[in-house]
Amino acid sequence: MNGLLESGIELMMIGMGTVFAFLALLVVVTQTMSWAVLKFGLASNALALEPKEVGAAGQHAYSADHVAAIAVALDTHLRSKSQ
Amino acid sequence: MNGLLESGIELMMIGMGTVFAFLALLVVVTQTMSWAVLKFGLASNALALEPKEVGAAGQHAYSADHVAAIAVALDTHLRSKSQ
Amino acid sequence: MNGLLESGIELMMIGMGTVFAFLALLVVVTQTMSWAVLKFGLASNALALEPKEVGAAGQHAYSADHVAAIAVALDTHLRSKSQ
Amino acid sequence: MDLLDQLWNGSGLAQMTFGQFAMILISLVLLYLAIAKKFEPLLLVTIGFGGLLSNIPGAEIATGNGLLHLIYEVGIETGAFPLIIFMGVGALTDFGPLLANPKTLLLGAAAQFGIFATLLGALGLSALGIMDFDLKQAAAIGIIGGADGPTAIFVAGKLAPELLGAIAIAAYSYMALVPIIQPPIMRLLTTEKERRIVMVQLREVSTLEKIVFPLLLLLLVAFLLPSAAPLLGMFCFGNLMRECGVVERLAETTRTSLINVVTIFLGLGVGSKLGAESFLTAETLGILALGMVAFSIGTASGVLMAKVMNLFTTTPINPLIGAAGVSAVPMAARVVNKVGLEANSQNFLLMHAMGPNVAGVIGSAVAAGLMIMITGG
Amino acid sequence: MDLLDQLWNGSGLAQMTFGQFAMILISLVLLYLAIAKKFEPLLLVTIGFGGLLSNIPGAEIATGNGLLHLIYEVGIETGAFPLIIFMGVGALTDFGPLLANPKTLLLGAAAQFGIFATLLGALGLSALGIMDFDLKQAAAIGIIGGADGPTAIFVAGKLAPELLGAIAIAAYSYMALVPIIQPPIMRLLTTEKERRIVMVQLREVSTLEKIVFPLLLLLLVAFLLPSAAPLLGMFCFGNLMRECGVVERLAETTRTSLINVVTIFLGLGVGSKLGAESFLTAETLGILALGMVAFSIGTASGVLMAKVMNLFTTTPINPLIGAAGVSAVPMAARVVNKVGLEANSQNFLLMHAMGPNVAGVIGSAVAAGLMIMITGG
Amino acid sequence: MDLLDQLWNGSGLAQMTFGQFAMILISLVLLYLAIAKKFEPLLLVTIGFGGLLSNIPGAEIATGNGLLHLIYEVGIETGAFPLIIFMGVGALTDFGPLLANPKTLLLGAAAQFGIFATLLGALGLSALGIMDFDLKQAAAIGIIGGADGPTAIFVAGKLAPELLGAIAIAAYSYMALVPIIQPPIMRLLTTEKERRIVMVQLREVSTLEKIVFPLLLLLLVAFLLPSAAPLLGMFCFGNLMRECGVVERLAETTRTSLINVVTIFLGLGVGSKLGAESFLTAETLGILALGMVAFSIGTASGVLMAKVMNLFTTTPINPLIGAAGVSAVPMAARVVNKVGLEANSQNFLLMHAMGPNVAGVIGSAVAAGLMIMITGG
Ligand code: NA
Ligand code: NA
Ligand code: NA
Repeated sequence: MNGLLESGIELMMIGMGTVFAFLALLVVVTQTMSWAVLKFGLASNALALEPKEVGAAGQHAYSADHVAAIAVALDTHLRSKSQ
Repeated sequence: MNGLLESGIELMMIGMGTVFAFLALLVVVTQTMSWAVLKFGLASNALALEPKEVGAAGQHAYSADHVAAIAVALDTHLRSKSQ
Repeated sequence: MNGLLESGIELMMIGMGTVFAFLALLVVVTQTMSWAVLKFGLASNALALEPKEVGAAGQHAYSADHVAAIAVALDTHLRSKSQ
Repeated sequence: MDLLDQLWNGSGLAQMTFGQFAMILISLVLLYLAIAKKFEPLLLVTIGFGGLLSNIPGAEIATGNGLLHLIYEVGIETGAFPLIIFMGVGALTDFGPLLANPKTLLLGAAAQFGIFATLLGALGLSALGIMDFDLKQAAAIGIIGGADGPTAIFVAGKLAPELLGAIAIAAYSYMALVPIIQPPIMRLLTTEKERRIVMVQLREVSTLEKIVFPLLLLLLVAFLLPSAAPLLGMFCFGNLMRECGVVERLAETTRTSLINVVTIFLGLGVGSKLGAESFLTAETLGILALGMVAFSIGTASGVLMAKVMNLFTTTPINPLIGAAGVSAVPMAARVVNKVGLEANSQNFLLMHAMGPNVAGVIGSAVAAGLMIMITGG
Repeated sequence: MDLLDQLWNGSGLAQMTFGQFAMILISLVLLYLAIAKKFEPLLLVTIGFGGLLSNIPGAEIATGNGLLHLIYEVGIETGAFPLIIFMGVGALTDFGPLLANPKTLLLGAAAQFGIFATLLGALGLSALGIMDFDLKQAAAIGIIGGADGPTAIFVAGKLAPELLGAIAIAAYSYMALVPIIQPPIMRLLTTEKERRIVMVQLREVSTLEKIVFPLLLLLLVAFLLPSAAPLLGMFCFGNLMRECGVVERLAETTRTSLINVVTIFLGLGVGSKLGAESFLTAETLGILALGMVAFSIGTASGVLMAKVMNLFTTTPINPLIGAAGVSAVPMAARVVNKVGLEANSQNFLLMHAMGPNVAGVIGSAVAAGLMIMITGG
Repeated sequence: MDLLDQLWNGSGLAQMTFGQFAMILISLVLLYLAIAKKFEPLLLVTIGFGGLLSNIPGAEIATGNGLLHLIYEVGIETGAFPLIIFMGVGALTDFGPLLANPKTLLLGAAAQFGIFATLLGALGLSALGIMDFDLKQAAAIGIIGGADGPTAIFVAGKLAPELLGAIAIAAYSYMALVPIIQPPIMRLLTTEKERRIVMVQLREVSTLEKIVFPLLLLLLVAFLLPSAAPLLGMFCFGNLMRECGVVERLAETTRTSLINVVTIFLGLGVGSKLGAESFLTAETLGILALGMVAFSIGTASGVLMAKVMNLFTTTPINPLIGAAGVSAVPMAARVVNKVGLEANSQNFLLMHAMGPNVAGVIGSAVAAGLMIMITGG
């Protein structure tokens, strides 16, 4: 059983080492990428600025909730006036 | 073939008997359950009162139809006023 | 290899011939069908006139966009009045 | 020329059998009924078109590696599609009216007499030498009387796959014909006075009752009739997702996208069983005739049961609602409402009929479980 | 240390071949074109990402029990995914413009010349010893000229699965390049005067005609060319669901959730064929070159056919709409509209081009059926 | 009578074992926690109901050709369902907060210590003779500490399918218990002053960075740790669809219909592993105990790591956000926010905690890949 525990310890050390190394490298790579994007002014290029294809998913500037709220408010408003 | 007919008759009797017995038992069990829920005041407990997670399914207090009806009515109303 | 080229040429001739023959026949059949539909007044029969089952797909006479437009217009209108 | 020969030999005109031609006509009739007459269109459009595809000579769409055959193997032979549809039906079902008046479960039980009477009829025709159905086939045919498409397909897939096409067609056709088949029977068996009976308004049912009911039903099935567990289990699962209020996004998908996709493939898979050689047989005629009998007996049993119950109860039941016990949700309940309004234009029976209507779904699933267990599916 | 060795040996750096590295770059280019240039993004994003995943050394995602390989086996080897996509395309297609002017079907026929010319080209390259395509492979390559992604994938899956990756990439790339490839050819083959031709306004088409047309098309296929029945059958089924008006919830799901889900998996499955060893070959270059030729010839044939038809008819046809006959719906029709507006800023050809555009879908499905039948798929 | 005997022998009462009865009670408790206490309801409702169905005696739903067993084989044994869920999670994830403050990735790394400590714990229990887990089983149990349902199911399916039920239950239960497990640990390891630390507002992140990040992550995986490619590949694919802006309809379907359908079937499939004979073992108790330890250690490691980072940086980090590194998205981030508000009612940590929160997903997928590679999944 000692052998099993030993492989466990080894696996833990290698494992945590790898996880840390991988994510630390990802930090560096990500920071470099962000730096490059900002440096070369790509953050505001055509690609980044183009609006997403919103129509397809039925997202509207005024959500159904918003419309409902307005309609209900108007409804109430007009009823109160009509009395 | 007589054997086949006989199993059919047996199957019919057992079958209808079971269906009736099962559903009759379900009547009793259901009535007991409802009685218990009402008796112990569970019909109005937190569980029963909590509103359903409505946002996810996009169910609104005012349905799209309802909103449409209100909006159209207002539209008509205001047009008639503006003439 | 010549045999391969020959089958290719044969396939091309038969192929284009079939595609043309099939689509030409479809032209005739379609024209006949349309003629029959118009001739027998079926274009305006119950079947053709029945509205599609619109509710199921949530298509409304007034689309959400339309309603939004009306509601926003009213909103603006009433705000301008209240000033 | 070689290729032209191949082209001609591969054409439908050269290969078509008379049976295939006849099945194409039958499929077109099904499509006509579905589209022009609105007969159960969700299933008859898909089954009808599947039937068309299955009878195109030489295309082999419904055999071997053809798409429709693959769909059949994956979804119907395994029972997966009918069970998923049942889950969707569960997510669409409101047990409120049933919980408000649980006695109507008995009406749903009575209407299942159509199933067993038809089973007996099928065996009788075999005893007389007119047809040749064995016990499993007779049981599968009987289930048509349950007026439940997915239940009928599930049982036929287990007990008599060779009859699946005819059974599915019969089940959905008669479900579509409910407004024509049921009213005369209902009028025959009731007096004008009975049809005018006004029922006590249904009480409101609490959320907790609606959440507990599917679990209760499943536990009863688990303890008493496990063979009904696949069908009723998926039904209760769909219903629990609907009522429990914490997985609304799952319930919503179950009763829309998921049930729609599975309906399309279920229909095409059933359509793959409309090949001429297996459908154009005397058995199919027998099944159609027996199915009609099943519906009529089921309707009559439900109505008569309601009249019997009135002998023992002080709060009267309008016997018309017994007819809704065959299920065919929600068509049968609407028919009840319509016939009721003819007798008393102020008497709306729709909600009262929804109780026996969903009870009929439970009843035929119980009967189906029994059949599968006893005839050894 | 043992585990560190294992870690290093398992890493991509230790295992990556030059081919895999090149394929990762190619996949990134595809993603760039899809995202930044909007080249057929629905397919090129999914195929491109699938290509990335397939070339990760040691991950085995596109082989054995890897997810992408399973997707390929279940959905592409069986033909199921392209057929389901075709059903979805049917549910998205409006045959109205075609029914208003059925003669435009002939333009859709003419444009298929690109398919057969390319087939011949592929065989010619083989005869010259430059490439080594057999008849099945040549047929699969030719279908690129049909400008129909799912048709090309379906045929390649049947006739030449080893070329599927390259064929799919070529088909979608050229469909995306339609606005660049077609206009010069269209301008070359027409005079300014021809491009200015104003066409008669299209009549309104009744619902009944729209319902009957897919059935008519399927019956014609059944009687004459059953080998085209899987593709056109599913296409007509989708279209019938769309037009018949009684199964709107099924049609809606078919053209949204279902087609979206299948598009994702189709793309990943095709991407699984972008492994370096099978994609980085001289054949791929040949396929890309031949695909370009196919498109150009198809475009030219459509335009010339329209000019020929004008010799025989009194109601003139603007020959530009012939270019839409290659399909690539709706891109090609939009290109026609744009080139037409350059010549006459009041002449909107979009709706007129939609007829040949959908005719091109039918035409290439017919050609596909023929190829499969004759070369024995 | 023969049939009555058969009926009784087929009933649940006659066949039920005590284990099955106990499992039915446990399943009901899971459903109660999911519905009444809102414990991860999307998974615990479906797993709980699957557990009910799997323990109905004689119904054989979770074995042989039963639906739940088929679902398990098709979707979980192949790894397809967890991977598709991961794609959906990718389509739901916003990497913005992480990109604004990439250092928080280290917190996501630290929290994975829970995984490896638990692995060691499982092996320790075996060394002591209390339990009997081998290396694969210990690795699968450790992944519970990753607080990621689909990752845990994926790994368990590969390394220890016999423990899958217990591992999934533990993972989702503790994810649901995050608001109870984490706060005491967070308060114990931080001073009031530390908890009051206000963090610098996050910068806005450009679309291009969001598009490039998933590709960068995948490339890093491809070059360094291919065994994590299936999980992180599908995750990055979903995220790319979300961010690239040109396939919005695919992303939308992925994060709604598709993930919902797969969640239902994943839950039922996991439920099929709650059969009494495999679940009611001492191992299950061990797994539940170890899972709790895993969560606690992961939380503590994240918090301590943040304190260590504060020793080396000028822009201070509120150590509470380290607790979000276990993932359990978005619950853990909300808990951080709540505990933070107790110390400083103006200090909203939610967005700051989202960085380590999604970093935790990446971290545990990396750990999962490692485990599978090294223990040979
Ligand atoms: Na029934
Ligand atoms: Na085409
Ligand atoms: Na994690």
